[in-house]
Amino acid sequence: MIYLDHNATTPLHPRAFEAMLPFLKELWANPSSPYRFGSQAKAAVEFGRGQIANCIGCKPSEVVFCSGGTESDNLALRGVVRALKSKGNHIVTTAIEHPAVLNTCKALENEGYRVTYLPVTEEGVVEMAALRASLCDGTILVTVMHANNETGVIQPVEEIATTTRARGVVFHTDAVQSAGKLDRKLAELGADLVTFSGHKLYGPRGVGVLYVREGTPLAPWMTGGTHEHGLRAGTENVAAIAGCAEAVTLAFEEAETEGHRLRSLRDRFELQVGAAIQAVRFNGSEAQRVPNTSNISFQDVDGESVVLGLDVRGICVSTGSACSTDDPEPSHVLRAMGLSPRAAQGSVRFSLGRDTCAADLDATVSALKDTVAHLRRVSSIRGDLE
Amino acid sequence: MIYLDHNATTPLHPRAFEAMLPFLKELWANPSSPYRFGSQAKAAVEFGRGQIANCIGCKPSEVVFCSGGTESDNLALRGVVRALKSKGNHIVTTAIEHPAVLNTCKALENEGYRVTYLPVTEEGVVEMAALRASLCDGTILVTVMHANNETGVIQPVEEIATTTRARGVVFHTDAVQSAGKLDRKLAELGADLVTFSGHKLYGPRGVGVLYVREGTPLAPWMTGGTHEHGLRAGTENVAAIAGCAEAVTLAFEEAETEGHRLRSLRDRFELQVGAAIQAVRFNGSEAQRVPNTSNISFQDVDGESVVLGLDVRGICVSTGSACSTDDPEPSHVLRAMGLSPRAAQGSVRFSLGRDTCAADLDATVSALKDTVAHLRRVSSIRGDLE
Amino acid sequence: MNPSPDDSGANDRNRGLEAPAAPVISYNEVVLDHFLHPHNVGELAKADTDGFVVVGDSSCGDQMKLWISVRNQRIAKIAFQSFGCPGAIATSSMLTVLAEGRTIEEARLITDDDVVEALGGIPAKKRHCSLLGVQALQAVIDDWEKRGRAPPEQP
Amino acid sequence: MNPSPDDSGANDRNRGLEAPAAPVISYNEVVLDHFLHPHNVGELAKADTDGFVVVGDSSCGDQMKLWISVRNQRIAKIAFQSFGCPGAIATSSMLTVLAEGRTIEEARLITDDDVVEALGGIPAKKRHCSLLGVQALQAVIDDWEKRGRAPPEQP
Ligand SMILES: Cc1ncc(COP(=O)(O)O)c(C=O)c1O
Ligand SMILES: Cc1ncc(COP(=O)(O)O)c(C=O)c1O
Repeated sequence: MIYLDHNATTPLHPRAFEAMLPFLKELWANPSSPYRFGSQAKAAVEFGRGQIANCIGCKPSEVVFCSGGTESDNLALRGVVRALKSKGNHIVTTAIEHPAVLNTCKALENEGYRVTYLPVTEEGVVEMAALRASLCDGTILVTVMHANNETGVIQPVEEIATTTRARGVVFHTDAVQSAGKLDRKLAELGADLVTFSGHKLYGPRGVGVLYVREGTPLAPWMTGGTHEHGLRAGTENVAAIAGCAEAVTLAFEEAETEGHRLRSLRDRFELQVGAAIQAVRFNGSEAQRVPNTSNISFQDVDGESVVLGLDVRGICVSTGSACSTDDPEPSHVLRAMGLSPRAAQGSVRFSLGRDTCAADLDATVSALKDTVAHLRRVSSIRGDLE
Repeated sequence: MIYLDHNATTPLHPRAFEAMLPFLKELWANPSSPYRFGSQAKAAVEFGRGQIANCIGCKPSEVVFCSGGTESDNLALRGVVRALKSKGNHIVTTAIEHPAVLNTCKALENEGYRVTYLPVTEEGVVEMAALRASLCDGTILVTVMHANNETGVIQPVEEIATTTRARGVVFHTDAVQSAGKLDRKLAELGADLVTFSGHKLYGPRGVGVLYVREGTPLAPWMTGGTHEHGLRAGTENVAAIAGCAEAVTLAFEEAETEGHRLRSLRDRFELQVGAAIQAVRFNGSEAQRVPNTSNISFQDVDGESVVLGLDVRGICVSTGSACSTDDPEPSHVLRAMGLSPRAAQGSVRFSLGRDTCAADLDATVSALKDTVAHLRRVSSIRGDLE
Repeated sequence: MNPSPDDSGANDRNRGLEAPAAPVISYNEVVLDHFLHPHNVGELAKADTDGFVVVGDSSCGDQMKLWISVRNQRIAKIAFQSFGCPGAIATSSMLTVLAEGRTIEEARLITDDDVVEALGGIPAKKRHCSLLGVQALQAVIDDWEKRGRAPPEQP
Repeated sequence: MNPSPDDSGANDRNRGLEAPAAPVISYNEVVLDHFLHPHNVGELAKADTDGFVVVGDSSCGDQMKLWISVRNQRIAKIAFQSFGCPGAIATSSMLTVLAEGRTIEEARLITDDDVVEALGGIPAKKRHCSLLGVQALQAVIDDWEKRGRAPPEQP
């Protein structure tokens, strides 16, 4: 099997698995328990918190553990607007966010908040001028993702942070798709809140992180016991936290070398695809992208058919966000970049990872060539090729 | 080490661990991914859902997975009141709920909901007359736990369900402490929503279940992708779900025999403690209790000191809910049962489990005798013993 | 008990609970085979074409072209082209297999259930794909009729 | 940037972030030893007792009794009883160790920091325990003074 869907999820790294084992086997106490056995578990949570703080460049007390990227996004958005509800009701986001942010914004609209969805350029980058113009007195939160999950396109978060800081507006960035892929300390991006998720960087499922810059107004969201500085209730998932901390450590250790390796593999792949297959479009490729992601539109064919054609040949790719697999609408991200519904429908995401090698990509190019040729033979549409 | 704090958390059962392994090692795909590798993960989630549905007596489509007991309680409470906000704003609960319910009710009070906290008898049982009297036209939700985490006392949920059904009010029960401890199909209790948590029944941390009876109004709470029938967004924690399903299966298989074994161990333990130590009170022991829990007040001593005295001797017990270890207030549960602050302060919870044997309890009685004698020698209070 | 839910999204949810949409598409072997090796792909020569139609499903963006050649009230040749998901391709292919050699009268009676059944089933949310094929078949017969060939004689 | 938070609980949270309360109490070996083997536990005989006091911490329910016997302006004997958490017992015990043999004047200067330091530290949220002991010591000296013994001569 050739797995080229690392933006959907990643395999658990053996070192992360090893880091989890003691807490699945011997040290299974509840970290809140008042005996030494409990303290060991508590110490593991705090050790993990320290490891992550170190990797992202913040204080341990600024790291909040929760159950995943989706929860981290929900906590950030709902926690900030709740904490600041007396200050205003306007939220600024983009048209290309992950559903965890987008649908939360929609839910907040139903609760009476006003949301601006910023457009993006043809290359999928949010426009700073539009962002600046959107800010008003009632703006309490800006949430713009760091790297897009479908295209890998990187948003100008440092610039946004400068703007929001000057305006006194809280800024959250969903860094689920950039964490561990860039040689960059996430807390130094300048955002007040940063989301990332264990299973997207070779850590376990069931753990997410929210970095909360000290002093950022944030109301608790999941209520119950006084875990996570009172910000997130629920017995701590010690094994997952330990595994995540190990994975983050590994990812940040290797981000630079692995980034170079993946970037050159990805760029070579795109060159090969461009050479082997006519009428393709590399979405967002003129913009800065995370090194592992390539989003390609194949004219006159349907993306789902390409996915199945490759699946049959043992290659795993997807049409976009795994969460919207059952959504018949063409990608909201590509549509926001100005692609026609048909072009968006013909798009496929290839996301490389630690285990990807050049031979995998050679095989993929060849399988892709056959599949697209077959589908174009069947297709009733003949675009520019006619 | 003698571990007598199974109400705080339980060790992961080897069979549950084995059930998790394939999804930590080989089958790590995202269940929403559109290729066969993803379908395998999806199938595992659905298989687990089916196992749990079978154990609790419901349809698979009525089982919703989330990250833990706390989230399950939050989803139930916040989801129902949101779905029914046009129908009323009154919630009925009890004074003895777990913080996951109690603090969520308090948060909902801040949002404008009205909450009735029902009193309990001296034995810790909610009074049906008070419950009936509390219901009014605006009541949209009743939430009463099945078994209390500190005392093990079982609440009359079947009777409550009959009442709420007749009144057309939604009923949620937090069964975190009864699930797997009673030979009882949880969906047959009659409640519309039932919460339980993996790590309290020898399953993994990071997974909770909400049973949602078909037709129960429930708005989604964690928003994002369309996972869990659109009720709970976030990439499914496949390994944890598989482990939880295995643990639930095991627990329900063995609930009857294990229940008998634990009940006789617990009852023998209480007899021994009563014989070895003067001036003790077995809280809730006249009521129906889950078989594994014993809550004892030791006159003239402080519970935390007893916990440390036993910890030094290698025995793990706690003063109550693990989530409130850092709360200096004496137990809200025991106070609600009419215990004085001092008596509540002198209380310790012993919760037995699969690995508990008679010899452990003999050793505990002896350690307890020494510890309490020592603390009473030091104590400045001489209660009835003077 | 079922208190009637209000309009805050609970309704959608309940519908969801009764018939959860499977987020992963699993096609069976027959469907896969028709996707990988569709029958009757292509176009008919102008001279051969007695009916031709283009139909589209605006909701999912799929499109299908269908050609028929009719001899003695019978579909002698049939050809299709499809732009769309695997379901669209496989159902189109199967539709042509079912229609080929049939009388116009028989072809008129082919339903989407027939197509799905012949394929041994198709994921629930791909059912609409089979409708497109059946719609195309009706439309292509209409086209053939419009082109002046007499409708079948009443027996 | 730090927009000033409103009153919806964000404030509490922020305080929490700056100084997170450790939910697990970890006592060091010295504290443990004083908990398990407290010094000067018990009461003094009536004849020996020159000062006696009962103090309580209403917030945590802890209580302490303290006896002293004073000879030549010096605490010759001291005894205590404590109801409370391990922190209360250990700090009480250490307080009596620090006070024993001291002049009244010296004893008056013992602070809760001295007690905590002598124990090699105590978990943050147990610090208030040491206050109770120091409070008791001041009160028991007050009691001794009230009983008519002359206050220490000025040098
Ligand atoms: C950009 C982005 N944000 C949020 C999420 C949600 O993360 P999780 O699956 O951990 O809930 C994902 C992945 O699904 C993502 O790609
Ligand atoms: C009765 C009860 N409800 C809810 C919870 C919360 O469960 P979890 O720790 O899985 O969030 C617990 C345990 O902590 C509990 O005992």
